[in-house]
Amino acid sequence: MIASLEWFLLIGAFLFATGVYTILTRKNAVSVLMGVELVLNAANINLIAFSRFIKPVSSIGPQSVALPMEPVAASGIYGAPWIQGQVFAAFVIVLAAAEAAVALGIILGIYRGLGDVNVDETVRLKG
Amino acid sequence: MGHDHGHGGHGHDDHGHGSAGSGHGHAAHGAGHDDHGHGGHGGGHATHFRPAGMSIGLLVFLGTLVAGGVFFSLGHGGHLTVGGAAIDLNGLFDTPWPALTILCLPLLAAFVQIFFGSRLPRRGDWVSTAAVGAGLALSLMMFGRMIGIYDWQMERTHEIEWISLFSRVAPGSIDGISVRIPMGMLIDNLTVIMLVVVTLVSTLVHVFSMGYMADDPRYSRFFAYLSIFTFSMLGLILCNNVFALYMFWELVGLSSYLLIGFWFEKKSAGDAQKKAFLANRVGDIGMFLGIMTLFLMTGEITYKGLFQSIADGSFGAHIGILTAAGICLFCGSIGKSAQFPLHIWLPDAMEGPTPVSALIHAATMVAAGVYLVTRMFPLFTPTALLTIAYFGGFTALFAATIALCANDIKKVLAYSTVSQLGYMIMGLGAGAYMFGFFHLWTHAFFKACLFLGSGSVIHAVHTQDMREMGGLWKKMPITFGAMFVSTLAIAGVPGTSGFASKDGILGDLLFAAHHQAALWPIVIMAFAGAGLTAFYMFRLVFMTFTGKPKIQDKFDHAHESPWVMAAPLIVLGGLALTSHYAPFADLVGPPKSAAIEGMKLAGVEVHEILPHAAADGHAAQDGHGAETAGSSSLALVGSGKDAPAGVSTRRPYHDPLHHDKHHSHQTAMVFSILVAGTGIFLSWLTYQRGVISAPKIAAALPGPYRLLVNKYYIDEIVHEGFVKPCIHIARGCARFDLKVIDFLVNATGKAAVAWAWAAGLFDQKIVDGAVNGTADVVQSSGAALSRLQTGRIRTYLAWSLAGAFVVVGAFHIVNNWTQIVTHLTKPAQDERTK
Amino acid sequence: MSHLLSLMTFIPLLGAVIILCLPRGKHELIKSVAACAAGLPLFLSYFLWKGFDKSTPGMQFVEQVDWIPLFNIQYHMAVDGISVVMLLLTSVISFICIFASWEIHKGVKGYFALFLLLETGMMGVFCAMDFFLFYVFWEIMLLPMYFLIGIWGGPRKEYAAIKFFMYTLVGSVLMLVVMLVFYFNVTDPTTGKNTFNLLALKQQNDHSGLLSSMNVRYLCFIALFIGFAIKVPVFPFHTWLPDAHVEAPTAISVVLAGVLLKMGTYGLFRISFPLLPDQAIACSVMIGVLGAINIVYGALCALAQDDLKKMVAYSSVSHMGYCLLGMGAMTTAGFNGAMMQMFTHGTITAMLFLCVGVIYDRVHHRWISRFGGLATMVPVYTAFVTFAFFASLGLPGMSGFIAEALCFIGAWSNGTPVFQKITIFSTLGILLGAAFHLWALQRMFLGERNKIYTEQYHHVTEINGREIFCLVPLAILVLGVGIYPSAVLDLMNVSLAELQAFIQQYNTELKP
Amino acid sequence: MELGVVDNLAYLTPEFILTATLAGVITLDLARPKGASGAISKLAATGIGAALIMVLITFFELEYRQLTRVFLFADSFVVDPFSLFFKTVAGVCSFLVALFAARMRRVEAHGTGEFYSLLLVTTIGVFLMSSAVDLVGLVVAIETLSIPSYVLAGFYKRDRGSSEAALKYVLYGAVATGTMLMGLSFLYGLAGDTTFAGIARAMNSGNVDILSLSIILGLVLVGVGFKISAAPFHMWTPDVYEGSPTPVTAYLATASKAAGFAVLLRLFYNILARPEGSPTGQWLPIGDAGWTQLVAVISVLTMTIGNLAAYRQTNVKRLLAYSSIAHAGYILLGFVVLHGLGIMAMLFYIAVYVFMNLGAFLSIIAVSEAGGGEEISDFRGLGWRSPFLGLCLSAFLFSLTGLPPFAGFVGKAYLFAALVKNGWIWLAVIAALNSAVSLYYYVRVVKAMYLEGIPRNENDVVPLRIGGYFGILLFVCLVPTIVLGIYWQPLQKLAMHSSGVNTTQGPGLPR
Repeated sequence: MIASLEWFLLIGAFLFATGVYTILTRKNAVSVLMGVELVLNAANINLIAFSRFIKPVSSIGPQSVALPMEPVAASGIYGAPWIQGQVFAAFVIVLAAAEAAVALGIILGIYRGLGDVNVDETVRLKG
Repeated sequence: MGHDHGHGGHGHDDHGHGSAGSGHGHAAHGAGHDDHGHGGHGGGHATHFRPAGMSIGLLVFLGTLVAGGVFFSLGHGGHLTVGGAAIDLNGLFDTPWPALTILCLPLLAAFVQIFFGSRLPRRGDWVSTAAVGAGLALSLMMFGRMIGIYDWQMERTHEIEWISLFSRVAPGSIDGISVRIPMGMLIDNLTVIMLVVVTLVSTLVHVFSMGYMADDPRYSRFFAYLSIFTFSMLGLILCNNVFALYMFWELVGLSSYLLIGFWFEKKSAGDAQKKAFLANRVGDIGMFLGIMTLFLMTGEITYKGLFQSIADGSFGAHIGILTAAGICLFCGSIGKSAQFPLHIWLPDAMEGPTPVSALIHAATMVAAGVYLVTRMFPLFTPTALLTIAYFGGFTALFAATIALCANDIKKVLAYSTVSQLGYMIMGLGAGAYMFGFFHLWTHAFFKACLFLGSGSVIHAVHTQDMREMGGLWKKMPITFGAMFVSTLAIAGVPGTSGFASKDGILGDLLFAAHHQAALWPIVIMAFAGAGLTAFYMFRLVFMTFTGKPKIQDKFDHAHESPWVMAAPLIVLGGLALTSHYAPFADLVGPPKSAAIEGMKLAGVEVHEILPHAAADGHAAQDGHGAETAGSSSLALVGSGKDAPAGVSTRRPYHDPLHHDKHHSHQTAMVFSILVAGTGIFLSWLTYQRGVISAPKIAAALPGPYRLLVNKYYIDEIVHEGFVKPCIHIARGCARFDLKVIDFLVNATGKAAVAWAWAAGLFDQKIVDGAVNGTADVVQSSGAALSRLQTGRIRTYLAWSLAGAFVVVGAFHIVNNWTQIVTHLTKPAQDERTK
Repeated sequence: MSHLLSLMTFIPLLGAVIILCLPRGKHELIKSVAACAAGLPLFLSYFLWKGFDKSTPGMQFVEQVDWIPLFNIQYHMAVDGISVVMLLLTSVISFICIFASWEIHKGVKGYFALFLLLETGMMGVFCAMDFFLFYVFWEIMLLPMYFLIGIWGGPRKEYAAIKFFMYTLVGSVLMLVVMLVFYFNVTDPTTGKNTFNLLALKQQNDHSGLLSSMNVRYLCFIALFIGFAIKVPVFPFHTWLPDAHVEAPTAISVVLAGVLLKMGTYGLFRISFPLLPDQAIACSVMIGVLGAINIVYGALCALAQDDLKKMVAYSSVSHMGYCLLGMGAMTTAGFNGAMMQMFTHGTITAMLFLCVGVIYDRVHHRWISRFGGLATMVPVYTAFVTFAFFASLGLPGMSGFIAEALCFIGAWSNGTPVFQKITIFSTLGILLGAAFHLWALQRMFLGERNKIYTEQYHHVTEINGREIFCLVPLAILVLGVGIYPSAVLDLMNVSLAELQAFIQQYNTELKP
Repeated sequence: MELGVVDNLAYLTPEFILTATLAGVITLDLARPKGASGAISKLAATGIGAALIMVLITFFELEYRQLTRVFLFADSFVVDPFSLFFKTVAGVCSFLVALFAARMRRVEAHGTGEFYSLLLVTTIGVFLMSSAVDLVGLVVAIETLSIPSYVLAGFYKRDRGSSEAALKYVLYGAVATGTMLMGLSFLYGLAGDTTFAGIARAMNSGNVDILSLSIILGLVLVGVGFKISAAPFHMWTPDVYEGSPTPVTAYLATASKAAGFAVLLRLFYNILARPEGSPTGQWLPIGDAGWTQLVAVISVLTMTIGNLAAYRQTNVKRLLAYSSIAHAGYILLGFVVLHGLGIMAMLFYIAVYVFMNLGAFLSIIAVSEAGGGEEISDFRGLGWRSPFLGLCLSAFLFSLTGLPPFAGFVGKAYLFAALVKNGWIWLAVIAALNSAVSLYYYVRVVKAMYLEGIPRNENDVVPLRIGGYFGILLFVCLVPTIVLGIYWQPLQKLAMHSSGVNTTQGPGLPR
């Protein structure tokens, strides 16, 4: 069975759900950050999957995306539409890294101050 | 011009006149009586005149009469020669200036008194007195002129535009007048007679007050108030439209208020003045509604215009409205003339100084209600008149019964006033138009005399309780004489003015009752009242002046009042005996009922046959009918104006029913002499001879006695039934305002918030916490929001992701809403298509 | 083009700016500048009065220039009979208030600057013939008022100030929305553009767009009415008034009652009625009923008050009810009565508040029940209070009577049974009005001195020259207008007749 | 397609200037670690000022050449009046914030160089955001703004509040960005293109599946809503605003928020709506999808929550945070109506909002620099102690309330006008009432300043001297706040000129 788009989307959705679950249940800031990474990667999977199956047609809808691709004229700086998704994914990876770096830095700062990175403890600002 | 001359003459000798105390308006003409003035009282008030017998009193009266006669004849003559130039005295009526002078002099005096009074010599009493004295002189001239013309339809109108409001039929159209209220004067015989009453009594009271109020610290203020009153009262008389009438009506209320509360340090005075004003306001509300109704239906506000319009059928078949309007107008009279049930203020008004009681609460202001009914007579429908008659008749009897048991001399007089006013109003209501008004005239003098006399007594013995008096006639013969004469008049002893007028009323009443059975109860009340009046008035005289002194100490210190006080008494006492010689019957004439004209025009059947209704038909057939018939329809507003100025066209009124009435009058005379005699006799038995014991009767009839002593508990009923509830309601309103309205308005905000947060977020504490104020409410919801703002990042994230979820769902629903709705409503639509 | 109106409006603003530039300590100088800045408009108002043509309902002294052409907002100032009366009143009251504030010692500079700013706002409201401009002036008044009550007020000043501010703002934002509805749904027939010009908005006979819907028009009217009703204040929206009045300093109470309350009724005349005549007709009974409730309810509340100032405040509620009654009647007499009442209440209530201020300045309380027997101590002051009270209770010969009478006549001549009932009910106000005034008069001035609170009598001194100077012009106005009401009536009569005729076009139940 | 038309790169001069300044700042900071703070702040401010001037010049350049817009980097960035408008606004914000921070001792203590370099990066991010018309470019621009702002929020390293703010900001931001990316990936999948033009073409070409659209909408709104702090994505705002250094808060509340709106407008008006005729007239939602109602609800929620929650606040910064939430709600009103007037009103409002809000924050800075605090109670009697500051802050707060004659009123009037014009009367009424009740909490500050702590005697006043520098800056904010409330025609003209948000439709496409 050829892996159809739905499969990839399902995996993406699963990853997204896992990420969200992680974010909402983990108290440790680093864990939350990891949840975020999952979410970002879910997006990446989607992007890559779409770029593989994409067929820019006049009518858009679920039934059309599963059809074989047809090359169309490139319309963006990142090249043809099927390339765009991959380029997008590459950017996302980079941005995720940068974000993670900054976030970790901040968490480290908190850790220095509090001796803990429990997100439920940082509740001085509220109300 | 004539009035200028008269006025000028007074101006020069103001001082002498003011302090002379020997009557009114004679000083300038030097009739030989002003020696008292300068000699005796120029320096102050300390010197008291020693009584020198009735002869001097007679002299005073005659002197006054002569002085008055001079002015009278000046006016009567028709022209005046000053330095060779003849002045036509028809100008008294044909120009507005004489009347305006009479009106404005007291006002001017009031201003002078208020601003400079205390700095003037003699604290300015002469300013006010001179002003009103000059007015009296002019009034007398007018009176003379009136007699000179001798035309019962004499009438002059002077008016200016005052308020005229435009209205437009359509935008940009030409202006039309929608509300036109002129200010003007109507001078006819009624007016002139009232002018004389007011200025005369007022002058005498001014003079009397110079003695009575001499020691008062607010002496000049008192005269200022008197002047304000005189002005307002004159305005009330002179004005030519109901709107102005209402204005002056309220202004006399103001002066009454000020004067009742003149000794405001006493709480009772403060209460009384407030009560007087408010009771009057109750009546005034009715009166105002009546005025508005008349105005709405006719579009007219002047007397003439109103009557004309009503006669022309402006009310059409809506006679009920006209009746209602009439009764509403009469409400004003109920208030001002102290008719039941608004009479309660008048006895209390005796808290004011006695001269005030004499002037305002006996002779003039309270008679304004009677004047109103007289003036407005043409517009009362038969039903309204019957109502009026019942009010009057009941009040006449009712007040007389209360007076039986009163011990305060002024209270007795007050209830007597209420009773007498009832007579007048009853008379008017029963169609005794001329005699009702005549009684106003005679009553003004003898009641003023009685009040001033009582003032003199109070001044002497320093008490108002008759039980502490007795035997005073020896000490104060002049006072006694004047009061006795007046009592004779009020009791209706033949030969006195009171007899003439009261008997007239009773006669007409009897005549009317023959035509209208509904009047019979009133007849009974009237005669019963007459008997009671005679009884209690003689009771007053006996308790005060005869018998043994009850308290020796007070008796010993009693003395006759000074001349300034005695002289007015003499004059008024004299008038009590003579005032009925005025040619009323010829000059007042009958009114023509505009209401009945209108009813006939509208085809409404007039069931009631009243004397005046019968009379109006004859009026036109009378000797002078030629002129009247030519004019449109109203005799009252008829052709008097057409008479060429200066030409004396004597047109006295002849009552066409004179012969028909003769019989009734004779019957009435017999009966009234009988009841009066009985009253006097019983009184004599009880209070002079002691044959009948009043306390025993009281003990035998405890219930009625208590009822009478407590004045039928009307005051209590009013207090408990109206005043208290009103204050309770007011307090309730205030509390309501503070607590509920404020809260409700704010709760609108609260409701919105509560609604917004109903879905799971609504915090019970919002309800508990929000007591008052949007601020609180909003703060509480703010608190709820703050509680959401836990500071926990995971909560925040959960909210935002949930939000995203909701967005997705909501978006989906919103965009499929049409489908969903169609789906849900499809069956209904199908049915409809079927 | 005459710049009279602009001058009258902005001279006070200029004065405010000058005052802000003066050094803080120079109190006398500041006060003098303020007096000049308020006096000049008064001086100019004489020319306004002289130059005003009473025979036309049209706009006069027009100044019309583009302000924001992109949105067709104009600087459009003009007066007709309705506004000229209010403008004259404003200039008089403002000038007097400067002197009534003479004893202010705290933050003099700020006080007078804010006061003059307030005057600019008031003048502007009465001159503006552009809805947007009107709204701007309307709101500009709020700021100084807030501070004037809040800083120089009594013990609960903060509460009162914010309550006033909030109530009025809630009302005016509704007005803002309605204003925009009109802008977008009405075009000026002469230019074909959307417009804020009140005169152009009025001329529409059939509405387009949203406004063609009866419901929208109705809601617009209600929204406008609430906006104005809060200012008047009309029965359930009146609760800010007692608080604001009681806490405000004397001069501010005077302005508040004397001028600001009139803006509500003025707004109805200027905006609600001309713009939505059919709804005005439809709501006339509601307006009348609210008026009657105001009259009686206000008087009842006044009867129960022990705080003199609060009593006067509630008497304002009662008196403004007469305005509503007259307006609801939709008759010429009613309209004239309402306008007259606006003018006379402005003068009378100013006197009342000034009188309250006099006694408060001396004994620092206003409890009626704690006084007694003042008449013997301070006869001149008593005379003024009595004068003011009698004017307020509608004694003939004073202007209040004419106004009340015309309102009643107007309401009565509306002719419908419901209005007759309303009128009869309202006449209770005459009685209650007399009752609370006289009762207060008795409790404070008559009788004997209070036995318990004797200490206060040491501070009771006779009214001074400055206070008399403030009161006398008002008394003259009250008396003068009472004796010759046409002096005021003639100014506004034609404009009101035109307005009434305009509205009556839309009366479908017009009597034949 | 040609890559890199060098000609067109000139239109990016402002960004280049910023980048160059950034390099300069970093160099300076590295070269002289100590004592160069004055020079650094001056350099940064000058750079931003120069960029601002270049933005204005670019405006005229476009006008001069009669160009509607210029595309760069093969359709992924655009320079048009719309973006230039936002760049102007952001430039002004950055410039003023840079000037604020220049005299702040705490900023200096924590490293001037770092602060300014981060500020410059965020500014570049904002600039790019307003220009981006490609999903990839957009995401990059957003992150360019976001990542330095996380750091800026935690700039006071030892300060617990600041650190906490940073943590919350970064976690929330990361999740929001991630969620949005998820949505954008679906959008890409749905449309098959990442450029807005391409997506719009796809959207306009046929039936749009509502479920997909709703998922995309929901997910994307998380990201954009986070930036503009619309409910229910607003919850980070009060905490972060309160904890962050005040200049940063000011920046987040103005420039960052403005950028969020730029993205919102650009995204939605390009891919979910198209003009019916003229772009200044009515717009239609794609496929008649009713997302406007949804945004209307969000807008109501946002302003109501913002206003209600602000009532209880005692901290002025936190109060202003809620106020900024409420204002996001107001600005969204213009977004709802799908009309050129609405866009104009939004731009207008954003422009005036920037001045009054910056002014308010600047007042807080001035007070705390003069030794005061950030609690409302610290503001007691301030109006008497420092009349000028009191006057200015009152003006800003009343302007935020929307009272004439301040600019805030005009802005709100235009937003309401847009609503009324398009028949959203109920929304206008709710918004109007909201703005009325918002008075209550703004006035609390004013009350504290004037109605409380009134000196008994004029000599008793303890003056609070804010210094000439802050005074001038306050005045700079005050002038537009008042002047634009009295005569705003030019700004309206500019806003109308700049409201051409759609790059895919309409006349004047460059190629």
